[in-house]
Amino acid sequence: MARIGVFICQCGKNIESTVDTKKVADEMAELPGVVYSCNYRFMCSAPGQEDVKKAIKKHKLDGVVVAACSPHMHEKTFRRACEAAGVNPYKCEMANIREQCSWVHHDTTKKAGTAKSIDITRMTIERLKKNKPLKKISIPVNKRALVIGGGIAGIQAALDIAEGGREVILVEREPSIGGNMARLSETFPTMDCSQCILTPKMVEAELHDNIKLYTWSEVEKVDGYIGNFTVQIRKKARYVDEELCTGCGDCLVKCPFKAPSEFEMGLATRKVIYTPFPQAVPNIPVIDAARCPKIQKGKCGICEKVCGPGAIDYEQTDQIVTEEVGAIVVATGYQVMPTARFGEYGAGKIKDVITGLHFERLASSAGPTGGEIRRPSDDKVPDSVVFIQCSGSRDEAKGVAYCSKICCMYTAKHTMLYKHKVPDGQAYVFYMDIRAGGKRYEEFTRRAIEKEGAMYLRGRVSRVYERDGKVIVQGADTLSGDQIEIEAEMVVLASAVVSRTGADQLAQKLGISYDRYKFFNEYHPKLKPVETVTGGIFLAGTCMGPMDIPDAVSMGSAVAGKVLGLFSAEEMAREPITASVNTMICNACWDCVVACPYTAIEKEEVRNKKGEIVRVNAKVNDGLCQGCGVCVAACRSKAIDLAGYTDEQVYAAISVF
Amino acid sequence: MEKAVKETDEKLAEEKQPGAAAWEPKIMAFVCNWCTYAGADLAGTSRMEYRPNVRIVKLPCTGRIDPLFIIKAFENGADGVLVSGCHPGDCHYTAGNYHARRRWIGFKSLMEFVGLDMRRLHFSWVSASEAIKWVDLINSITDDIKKLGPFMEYRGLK
Amino acid sequence: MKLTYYPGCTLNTVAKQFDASAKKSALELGFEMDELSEWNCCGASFPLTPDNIMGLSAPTKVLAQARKAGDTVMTLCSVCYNVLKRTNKVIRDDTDRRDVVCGFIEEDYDGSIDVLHFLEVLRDRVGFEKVKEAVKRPLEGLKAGAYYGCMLLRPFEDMGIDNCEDPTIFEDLLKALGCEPVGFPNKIECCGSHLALGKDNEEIVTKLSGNVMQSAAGSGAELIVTSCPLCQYNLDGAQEKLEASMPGYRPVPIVYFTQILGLSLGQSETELGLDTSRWDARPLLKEKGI
Amino acid sequence: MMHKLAKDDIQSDILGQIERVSGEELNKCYQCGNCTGSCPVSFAMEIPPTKTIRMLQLGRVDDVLKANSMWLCVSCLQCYSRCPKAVSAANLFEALRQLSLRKGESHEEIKDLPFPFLKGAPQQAIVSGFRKFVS
Repeated sequence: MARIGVFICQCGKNIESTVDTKKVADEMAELPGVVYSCNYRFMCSAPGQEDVKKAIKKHKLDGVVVAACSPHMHEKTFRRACEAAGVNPYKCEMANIREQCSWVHHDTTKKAGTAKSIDITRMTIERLKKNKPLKKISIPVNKRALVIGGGIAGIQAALDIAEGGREVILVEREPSIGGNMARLSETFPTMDCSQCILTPKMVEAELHDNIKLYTWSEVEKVDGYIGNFTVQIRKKARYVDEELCTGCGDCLVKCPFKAPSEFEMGLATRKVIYTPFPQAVPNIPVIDAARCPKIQKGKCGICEKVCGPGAIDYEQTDQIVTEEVGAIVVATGYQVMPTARFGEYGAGKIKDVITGLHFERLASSAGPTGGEIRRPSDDKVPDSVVFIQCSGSRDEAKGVAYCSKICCMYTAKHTMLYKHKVPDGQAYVFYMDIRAGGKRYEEFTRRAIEKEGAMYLRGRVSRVYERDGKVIVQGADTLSGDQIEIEAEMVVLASAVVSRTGADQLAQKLGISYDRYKFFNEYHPKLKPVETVTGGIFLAGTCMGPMDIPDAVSMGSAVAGKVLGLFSAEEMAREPITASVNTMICNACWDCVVACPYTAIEKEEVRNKKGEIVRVNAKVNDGLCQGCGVCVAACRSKAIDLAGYTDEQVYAAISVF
Repeated sequence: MEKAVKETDEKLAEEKQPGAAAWEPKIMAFVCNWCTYAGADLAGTSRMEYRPNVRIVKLPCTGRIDPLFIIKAFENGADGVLVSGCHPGDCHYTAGNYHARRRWIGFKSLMEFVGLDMRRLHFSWVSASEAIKWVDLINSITDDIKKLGPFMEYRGLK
Repeated sequence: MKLTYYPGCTLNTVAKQFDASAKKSALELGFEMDELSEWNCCGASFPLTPDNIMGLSAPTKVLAQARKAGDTVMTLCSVCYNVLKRTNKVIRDDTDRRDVVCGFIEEDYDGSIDVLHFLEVLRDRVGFEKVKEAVKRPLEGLKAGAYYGCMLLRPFEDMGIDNCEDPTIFEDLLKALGCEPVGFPNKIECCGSHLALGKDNEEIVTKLSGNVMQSAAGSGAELIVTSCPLCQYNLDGAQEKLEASMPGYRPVPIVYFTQILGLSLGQSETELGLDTSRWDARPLLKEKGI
Repeated sequence: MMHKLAKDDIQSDILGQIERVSGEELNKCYQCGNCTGSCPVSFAMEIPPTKTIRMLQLGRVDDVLKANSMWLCVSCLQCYSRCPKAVSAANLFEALRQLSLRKGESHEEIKDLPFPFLKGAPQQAIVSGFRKFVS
């Protein structure tokens, strides 16, 4: 027979005013298995907790029910007290007679409140009788981290984790780290050169003893769970031996074949063996195999001939490497929305309609025009440029419903860069609202308007077309209420920030969720902004949604803090609310495997001594199981149960209802 | 002892007379820990008031709720049953409520088939912030079931 | 105490009662208003465009004359106060414009005078407590609406006499005199100002002043106190039209604050010129037993 | 109305002149509308203060000069006193009036003024009125 103690809290007057706690305590004392029952003014106070501990010892209690506030409030408090007095914490339950009884039933005769409290407490007692002592689960933690994506957020996360003394694997799918930030000319609102602040960080990441860099590589497969992930990384064939290459660049000079440069957004060409940009990290070229005549047809081979160290290897193939890590940081960044779907803006047809990222390259001193603003069609310096904000953003019909957040600021920056480079020029900006919510941002946009003479027009451009070598922009200025037509010489679209192509496939590999725009979902938008619902997998930067550099860097550092925190203990403790399979009953229908949202249930093969498979059954991985119990209800043979919420416990509670 | 017997008799007498003023329905609510349980807590911290007829069984997720729980509740004297969890898309466990919804649809048609008055069975989404919705839900279910009278068909099947 | 006083053109003509009541009250409160021996019109509007340097010459001339007599100059008319105070600030702070203006009017003036309004003198130099002590005939039960208009208050950074959105200096004075001051929403709105001159503006002036009067009457004011002759003129004009067009509208007397001050200090209704107002205040005062 | 907007509209001499005469920077205005909201006469203006400034920003000086707005401004300074950007619409209206008056075009003729007004009005009304309306 159980030896249960029942403690009814008055919570000052909070419970007592509508519940006769004395009566509840007296009734509970009559129940079988209850050996001690009392009421007290404040159970959660230090003396209240002491009373629980004393009663446990005095009456040799093996279970405790505290009828008081919501378990969300004080379950931890009382479980800790029980543990201190030698009772398993999971043999302590709370009956919620405050939030769900005394506070919602205002009958001061105490009739309704007392009756309901009696029911609630009795149900809890019956449930407790079926509680099993549980032990927190401990999981070993592999103290290495994987960072996917070598943009500024990923670099920051990698550097901070590495500085914290842990090993980091940094995987980047392009030939160089740097991401979109490497493309930017100057950064708002300080106008410092993007490359100048980014390059040192790239080099630091390359040289850091704790960082292992895999560029031109992609994550192929992820297995395991928090603390214990196994990751397969595809190192794409570079056709250049990374060990031998000295980065002298002779091959780039001598290669006779050109292709449009991805890094320059097609505004310039690169060679077929190339590094994306001069400051690339690592400074090791890659051969564009699809365009290389040697690889395709066996003709040429000049790069091999000029390579002093003999690093060219046309036979190289993709390699799969396996890394074991304890945490994964996803920082795969963004791309801009393809402009082709905006026919009314002439994108793709009119050469002088470009995106903001193109403009960044034009304005960059290392860019294709050496920093001069020249329009793509004829290299002319445009005497007027129209900037169109919200190109695809805040457009439910053809684009995305959200605000891309950075465009207001970078467009203001573009107008300034243009004005500095073309002092006689006139910049026009069509906007719907100016969203300048960051530190010194509002002042920055006002500077563009007030000091740098950018003409801001409040309205969405309706049409862009060509006439006599000019780009005609037709829109409205809703402030004056008039239709506006501008004969411009170049148009820059602030194209929406969208998720990377393939973000959904990566999310599926990782078992994390994403929204309808394929931005990855944080665990909680306010309180767990860098965690995902999958333990051990974290997010940083624009893969979660549009954000600017300061935010991306903050998140990179925040994530590093989370990862280092996870790595600070040898093992991590988890709530033991997990499912388990009774293998004797499991009929291997795999319904649970399909139902589990965490891929925590695997198919287990049981072999005999000879190694022959004698049975297959489901098996729950404690590391992955989050304790939702979906599998329990899905199991037709009742082979699975959930610790802490067993069928037995639920039925016991219902039985005294 | 005598007093207890008398009370039980009175209770039974009341239950046998649907519509008797003193009779109060009993409603069992199976709710998830993250949304509806927290929503019910909020009704308390906001000092709202609702009918005292509901008894809550907390589960981690509506996905954990076995249809048998509902039958068991009726068997043990429930006059109505409510299942409530997070809104679609808001599940703490990403998709548990979708499982619950799917299971619920099958279970509902089965119960309809065996002739259960569907006004005794309710399924709802109540988020952690929807205390008002919780209060309205409990009040309306209680009032509806009060009109239906006690549910005796499944009682004592065990 | 002797204070240099600049009356301005209106106080020597249509607003003589303003001038006379102030002078007499001042003596009773222990200071003398010493009118400038030589003065010219201030221009009646401060030139809003900074390039209109010519517009500064008349008020600068006044200031320069006053500086010769002392280090303060006091005004009664809100408009004069506004023009002189703002001009003085320009001359003090903007040496370029100062050089041009002073060169033109052949005066050596640097903006070192303090331009004061009579209200400021009462509040800051005499003190409302002293004023209260001097009251011989408390105006008990008189519900007086304090109408500030624009020129006394705005722009705040130049005028600085009181909070330009929520001024109280008038009400504070009225309280000292024993009145029951009535604040009303339109007390800092414009009366229509110089639009009084235009041939097509009558309707607008009537509307603006009418709004002020209706706002005041709606708040229970039985009498309006002002410090600007133009305000008085416009409000009076509007009341005439309201009386004609709005059944049930009862015009109220509009008087200068100095008249009310003089009354409380024991001056007679005739010497205060209360009999010359468009709407006679005497029946009201009689009714209140004052 | 279709308005063709070009560099010359925005970088025009006349805008520069208005800015110099008024002492105001047109670009500072971000069109919050407080001036129109505060203005006691905006109800009667053909182009209220906020929109006047907007049209000036767009270089539409002629349209603004044609409107009655500048003649109706009472210079009460409510607009300026509440402007979050410290722009004075009153100053701009005064500059626009100057632009017109300095060409010798009076808005009111002294001979048209009724005798009762001249006799009864305070001197300041006449003086300030002349300064505002007569070239």
